[in-house]
Amino acid sequence: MTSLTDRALETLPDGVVDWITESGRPQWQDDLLLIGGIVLATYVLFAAIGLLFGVGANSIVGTLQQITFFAAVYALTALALNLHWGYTGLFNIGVAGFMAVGAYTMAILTAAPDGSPPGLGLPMIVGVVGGMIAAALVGFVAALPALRVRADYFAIVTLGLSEIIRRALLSRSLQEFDVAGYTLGTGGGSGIRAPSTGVVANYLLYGSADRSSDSTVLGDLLFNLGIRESIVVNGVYTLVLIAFVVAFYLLLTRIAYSPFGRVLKAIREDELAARSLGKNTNRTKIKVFMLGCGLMGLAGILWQGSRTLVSPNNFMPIVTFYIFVALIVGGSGSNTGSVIGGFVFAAFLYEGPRFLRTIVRANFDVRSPPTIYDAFVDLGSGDPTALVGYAIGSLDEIRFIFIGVVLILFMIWRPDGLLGHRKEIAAATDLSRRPAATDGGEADE
Amino acid sequence: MSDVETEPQSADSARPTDESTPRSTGASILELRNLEKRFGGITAVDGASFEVERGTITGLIGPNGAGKSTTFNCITGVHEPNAGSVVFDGEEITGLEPHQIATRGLVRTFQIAREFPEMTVLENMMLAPKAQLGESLWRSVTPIVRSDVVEQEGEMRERAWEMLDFFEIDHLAHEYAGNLSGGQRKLLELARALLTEPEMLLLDEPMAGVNPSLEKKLLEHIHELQEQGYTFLLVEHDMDVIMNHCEHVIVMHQGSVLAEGVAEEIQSNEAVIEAYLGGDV
Amino acid sequence: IGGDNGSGGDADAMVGVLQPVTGDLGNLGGPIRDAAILPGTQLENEGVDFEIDIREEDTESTADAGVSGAQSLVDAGYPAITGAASSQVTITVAEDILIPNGVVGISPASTAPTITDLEDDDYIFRTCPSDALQGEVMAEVAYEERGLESAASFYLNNDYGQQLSDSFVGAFEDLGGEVTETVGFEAEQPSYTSALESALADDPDMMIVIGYPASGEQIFRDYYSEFDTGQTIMVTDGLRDGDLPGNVDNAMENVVGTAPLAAGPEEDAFNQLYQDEYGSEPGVFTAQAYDATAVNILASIAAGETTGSAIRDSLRDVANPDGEDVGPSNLADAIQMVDDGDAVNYQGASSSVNFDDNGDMQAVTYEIFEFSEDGLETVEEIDFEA
Amino acid sequence: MALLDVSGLDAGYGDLQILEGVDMTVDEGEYVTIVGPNGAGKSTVMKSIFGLTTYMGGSVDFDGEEISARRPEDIISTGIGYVPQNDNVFPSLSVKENLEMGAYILDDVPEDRLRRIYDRFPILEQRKTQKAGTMSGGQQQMLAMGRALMLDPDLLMLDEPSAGLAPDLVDDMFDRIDEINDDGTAILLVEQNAKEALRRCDRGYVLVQGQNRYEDSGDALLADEQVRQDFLGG
Amino acid sequence: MSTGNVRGKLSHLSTQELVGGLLLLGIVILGLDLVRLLVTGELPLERLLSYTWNGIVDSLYIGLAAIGLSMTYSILRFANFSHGDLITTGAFSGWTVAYLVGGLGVADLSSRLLLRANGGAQPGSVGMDVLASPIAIVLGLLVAVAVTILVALAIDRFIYRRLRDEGGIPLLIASVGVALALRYLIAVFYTTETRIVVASPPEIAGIDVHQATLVVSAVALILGIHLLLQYTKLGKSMRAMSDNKDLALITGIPTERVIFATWVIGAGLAGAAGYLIVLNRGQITINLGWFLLLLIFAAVILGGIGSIYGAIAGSLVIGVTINLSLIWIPSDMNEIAAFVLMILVLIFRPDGLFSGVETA
Ligand SMILES: Nc1ncnc2c1ncn2[C@@H]1O[C@H](COP(=O)(O)OP(=O)(O)OP(=O)(O)O)[C@@H](O)[C@H]1O
Ligand SMILES: Nc1ncnc2c1ncn2[C@@H]1O[C@H](COP(=O)(O)OP(=O)(O)OP(=O)(O)O)[C@@H](O)[C@H]1O
Ligand SMILES: [Mg+2]
Ligand SMILES: [Mg+2]
Repeated sequence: MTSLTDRALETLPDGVVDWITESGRPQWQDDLLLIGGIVLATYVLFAAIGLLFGVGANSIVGTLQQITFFAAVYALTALALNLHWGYTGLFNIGVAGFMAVGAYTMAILTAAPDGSPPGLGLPMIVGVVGGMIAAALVGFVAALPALRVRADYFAIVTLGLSEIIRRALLSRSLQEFDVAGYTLGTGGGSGIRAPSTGVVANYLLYGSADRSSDSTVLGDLLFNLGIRESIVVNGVYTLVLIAFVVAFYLLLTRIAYSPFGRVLKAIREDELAARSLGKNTNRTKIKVFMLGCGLMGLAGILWQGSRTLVSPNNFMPIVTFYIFVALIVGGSGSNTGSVIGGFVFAAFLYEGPRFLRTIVRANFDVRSPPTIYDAFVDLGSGDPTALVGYAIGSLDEIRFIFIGVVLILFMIWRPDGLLGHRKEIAAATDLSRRPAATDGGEADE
Repeated sequence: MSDVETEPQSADSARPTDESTPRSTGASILELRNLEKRFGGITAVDGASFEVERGTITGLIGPNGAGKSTTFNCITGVHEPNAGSVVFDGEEITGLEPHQIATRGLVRTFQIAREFPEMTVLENMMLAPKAQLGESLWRSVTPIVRSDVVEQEGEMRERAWEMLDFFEIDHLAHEYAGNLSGGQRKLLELARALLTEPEMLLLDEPMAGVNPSLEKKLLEHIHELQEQGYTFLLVEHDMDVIMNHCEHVIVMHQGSVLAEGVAEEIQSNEAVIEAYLGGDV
Repeated sequence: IGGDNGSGGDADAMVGVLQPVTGDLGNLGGPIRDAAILPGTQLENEGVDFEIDIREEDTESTADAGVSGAQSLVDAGYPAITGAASSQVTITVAEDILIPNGVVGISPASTAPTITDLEDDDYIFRTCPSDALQGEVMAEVAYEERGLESAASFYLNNDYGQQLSDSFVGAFEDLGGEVTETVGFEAEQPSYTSALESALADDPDMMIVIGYPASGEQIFRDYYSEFDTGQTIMVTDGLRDGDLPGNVDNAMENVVGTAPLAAGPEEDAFNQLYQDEYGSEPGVFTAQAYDATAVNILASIAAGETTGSAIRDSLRDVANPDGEDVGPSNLADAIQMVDDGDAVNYQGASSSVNFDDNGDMQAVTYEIFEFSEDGLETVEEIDFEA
Repeated sequence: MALLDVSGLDAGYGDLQILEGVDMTVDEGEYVTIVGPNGAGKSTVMKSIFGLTTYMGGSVDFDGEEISARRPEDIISTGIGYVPQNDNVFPSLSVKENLEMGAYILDDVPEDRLRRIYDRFPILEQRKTQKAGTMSGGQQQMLAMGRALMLDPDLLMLDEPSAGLAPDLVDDMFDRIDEINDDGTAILLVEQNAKEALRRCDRGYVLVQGQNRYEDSGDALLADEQVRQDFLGG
Repeated sequence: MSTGNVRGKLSHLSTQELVGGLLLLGIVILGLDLVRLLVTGELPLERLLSYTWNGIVDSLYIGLAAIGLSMTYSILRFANFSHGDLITTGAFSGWTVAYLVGGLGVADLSSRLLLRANGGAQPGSVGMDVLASPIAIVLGLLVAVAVTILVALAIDRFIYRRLRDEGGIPLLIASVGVALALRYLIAVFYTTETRIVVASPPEIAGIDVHQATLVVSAVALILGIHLLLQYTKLGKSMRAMSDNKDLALITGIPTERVIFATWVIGAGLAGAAGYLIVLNRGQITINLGWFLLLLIFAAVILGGIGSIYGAIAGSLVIGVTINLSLIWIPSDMNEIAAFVLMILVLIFRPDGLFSGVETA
């Protein structure tokens, strides 16, 4: 029996994924092991690189905390998207729009009534629930036209919808408006300031929204680890997010392994045939679309709502594409894949390059020449650092190129994502034949 | 999938059956009255009226483009008729959604088999039963009531296996439906349709492209099922099948019923020979 | 305090620089960042005995990346930050990261009036003036000096644009002027024709344009190709860019602008330093950035510890009157004096850098500029005492 | 020497091998039928001759030339016409345009060929401006055949031309094939209507699981008890 | 029972008709209101004319791009999200050449090669207008077309061709990857900065010469494509291919060559569109095409995929909508109007306004 770490490390090379999934353990244990292994290996990798280049321990922990935060939010959104696309075949590329509806509704409900724009000043929990409901309702309204059109138009309609939402939020016309005697608003391009969902961490650590109070038992425990307080506070919020990831995962996996999930798959495969078998596919699609949108709204709340500013430019279409990259990297159609994809995307495509840049900037004296022309001129005169400096200076652009190339390579070489093609059987029970008594086989129930 | 359609003249549905109704309604399970369906300028079904008797195998034949598949589509709610009505089991079902009609016990198969390719044969089968508890979103995820779901799944699994045994495709149960051969897909589709426990089955060219020896087996199954009380309406171009296996035959031509009766009568009907069978049958 | 920072080892002063090096404000933010790290380079070049640790993070001109960057700085133990640039980012970073974690933030460029009233436990400062003042200056110049009685406002749809526009509109109407239209625009749109159309619908005497060059070039291009009737256009600090006429391909003779003037007692010394280090003219808000980092360092040394609260408490000691005048020209000496416990009064590159109770500047100077053959020309200076 | 000579052909889709060493010949002017159960690989043989499958081994010679590595547009110019099993017309093109597409590789539409096809299938001339997609199943089969005949091929391959046709049209279809064959065009036919096809052809192959099972004259196959039992439904 | 049926029928049928009716009603009401505004003088006629003209100009360049997108959509069967960045490619490559040639001896190589990435070589000083350096401008247009075609062909060769048989969604996703990679590859060289690269447009007899150049070139290109598709076999083989690719192959249509031609035409038009847009606006940015893409998709979908006349008609609807809507709504909402219109039209005609009207 090998140790857990050994096994986790073994999962790194390609192909071992298959080994794990084919072993005799139940699927969920394998999946947990797989996720844990990948996360652990990544942590070790980042920590090793950081230590090698003299990055302080707190900085490394901080970086890992941020990676985990983004991993969690991408996992949340990828899971919700997987319900739409992976299971039901609804190619929704308006995810950012539904996240915006969730986050904005929460902000409007909870923002201070004397703020600019004013809000309703309701408690956080009302905001969170209200945001989810609003996102689901917008999903309902969107579903009516969107589900009528051809599959490939559906994509463009949902993208259009998310742009309608974003532009409306950006517009000056809705900056402030009156509803039933209350003045509310979206704040236009300035966005809206509202309490952050991050206060959950304060409650857990200090027992109140305010960080000046005495710490709780949990707080005492964590603050004595020698990690900077700011990291602990954010880390606890990230843990809350992880709890939501687990909840999403369980909920969606339950759906997947149920007759409801089977109908979703049938819709994905051949809707008319499903209808001819007596399945009310329209109602099912609307339900699942609303559920997914509600989850996207919640993800938006947990993600963008953890800042005190909710602004329209955080909901650009690129955010949707990021989520798609995460889902594709992991493997659409698989909840485990969604989680792994979210993590890999956050660690290697999203935060990784920034980490690299910080290290390079801290350790090497690279100046970024103003243009690539100057960099090449310097190169021509025997100084390659200018080109390196330019590359570091253009890291954001290079990161986009990298993401694009990864997407292309996955489509060509591994369209089913890292996990490979996993066809999970949608049934609430084991479908193999109950062994007849005369078979002499083991009873499985 | 739906096209620009005009409002059906619902007044028509109340019109009493006209003189073309051949038999008493007591034994009939399906009744079409003056069904009409137009696509743009083409009138695919043009006032078709007929009845299908309970417990029979009825054949629906006619030249290409006579409107047979369109009639099926109108009966099963895939298309909405422009006029006329469909009565199934004493209930008016005109204009209902396909799933509503299927739930009432009228289930169809397609001219080209439509399996769910990325689901296993058994999953395909498990999809069929009606009134599945777990098809409610809440029930499928709520911990306590989920045990009912699991229990029901167990029962359905038993029935699905029995049906696969009956059609002798149980060895393919864990195969993805997309990997089956054409004939096996036809069997799967039929088995799946039966698992919905329908009153009546509409089969659109079940034998087309099926190898003759397989065809024989399929027909045997259909007869066995008829004995169990199912009703069949089948579209078929293979006259051997029609003549040897259908009690009653309806002939469509240019969207309306040209003739109907027992097989022998049809075979010798001048109009039918002229329009459909050609000289030397 | 925990011995952990970006480059390892304890430092006497740790300042994080959080500026937009990329994104919408990248072209302004680059030089501001350069100026913000200049005190560190300067002190290192002069070989002081103090270890000054400066680490930079990029806000990418967005609140999201700004918060991430600030988070990294705070996680790494930086107790004071020079940043951010745009008001939206500054406020978000302040509320989400700096204030809760007790970290000092001095913004060199965020001019939004709302920053004054932030509930900040006195952690948030700025070396640039509030736009509440600039709006008044504009209204005065327009209504009283030039006799323009009706105005339209055409502003960038963000905190900076909205608030400055509001401040101008308020002041202009108070003076008796009429505001015909206020139109917000989005950054970097392909065309501003339709937006200009609505802004200019009532043919006002003048129009104010609040934005940055990336949008301003296109705005003026569209303006001159379809709407030019010779009325006065007034711009603000965001469009104080000598290249504008050349890029727009128009002399822009009808345009006049206001901007906070970097007119501190030691302006020349700073200009010289900047020139020597980077070989180019310092740009807008660079002097303020230098000052922000400089007082951060001084306060840190004066406090004797690298914690936010200590730095906060000694900022006014080193920056406000009473004490020997120090500044960019003798920063190394200043540090030594502060370390020795002597009272100093930092006299900066941008202003004399005296913080009021809100952390704002007590006195500022505005300039009125016009565009000319070779860029910009200051035609007037206005001193303002808040 | 045979017009078409397939020998030891291995082919499939991607990694999936379907045909295993199929041998088949068609002489000039000959009428050959392939029968066999569903999924035996009959259509795959035809597609492989046309280079539409993954080639895995063996050879296909036409008119003495090896064609297995050629592109479809080259193969068509060597004199093979092909009417596939389903979807064999361009639905949004008119009938006439469909026929003209048949002569795509020529610079001009051969008017005399068009004339002869119209003579053979008068319905096509009547409906020449109608969208092919709106024609009935039988008419579409004729159009597809007409399109394949535009280049006056030496060999015409037909994949289940009678599938889904009404009985009178089925007879008609077989008659047309006879006519075309009488004009000197060799025919390679795949049919599920096996009895009729075997009755009319010169020679027949029975293909099972991607391999040759029987080969004989049509009548002999019809008479063979084993073949009748296993493949012709008794 | 039967009332339930009737209700079922009503709700089933009427969504389409209801929306169609409402759409029509809306247009009628807006038309009447327009008359009212004109009569009462709230809307000067001059302004209406200028909105309409701007709408036509917008629809011309949207149309140029939409034709290409529609063609690749119908023949390659995927929604190409990198089409916008082909537009950007055309703009950057073309204007680089225009600067290299036009600014010869006036500005330094670095700022000409990178289109003022360093802020130098201001457009006025380099003489970047049609009258001052006609040769450079025309050369730029030709290069824009040529480079965009080459880029598109290379992408097809190395990426899309491998995915030919995978279906629409994998290709769509790959095209998103291509879009990102292409756009930011341009950004690495030219930076993400938005800048003006064209001198202020000269006027002849009150007509903006640059706008006139855009209009004339766009109309000429559209006519040219129309003639090409109408009078050559290419048009027919493209339709055949969009009907049924396998059958086209069997019929002897060299499908890869048709695909080649599709890219040549589609990418060429996109490149020309990008170049001309910049000529008209004056401003260049790496987001040029990406920000236009959704409008172009809206135009293509409105027109019904696969028809070039549909694409042009759809562009006209979109171009005019985003401009005329300004009469009623603020300028920051006009694109919302276009997208809402797209969605409404899709409800009442799920296959687009002009589907079924088959053209090349
Ligand atoms: N969706 C449709 N749009 C337009 N016309 C249609 C449509 N469906 C069927 N038709 C037309 O309606 C007529 C009847 O078609 P249908 O498919 O019902 O014939 P069928 O009797 O089933 O023929 P076959 O035996 O060939 O299957 C034909 O002329 C056909 O072209
Ligand atoms: N495109 C394809 N990709 C993968 N497998 C295929 C493909 N087309 C056919 N097959 C498989 O190849 C085998 C032979 O198919 P083929 O179409 O040649 O059969 P056939 O003999 O023509 O049968 P039928 O009489 O049903 O038309 C079948 O198992 C089929 O599932
Ligand atoms: Mg049919
Ligand atoms: Mg076949």
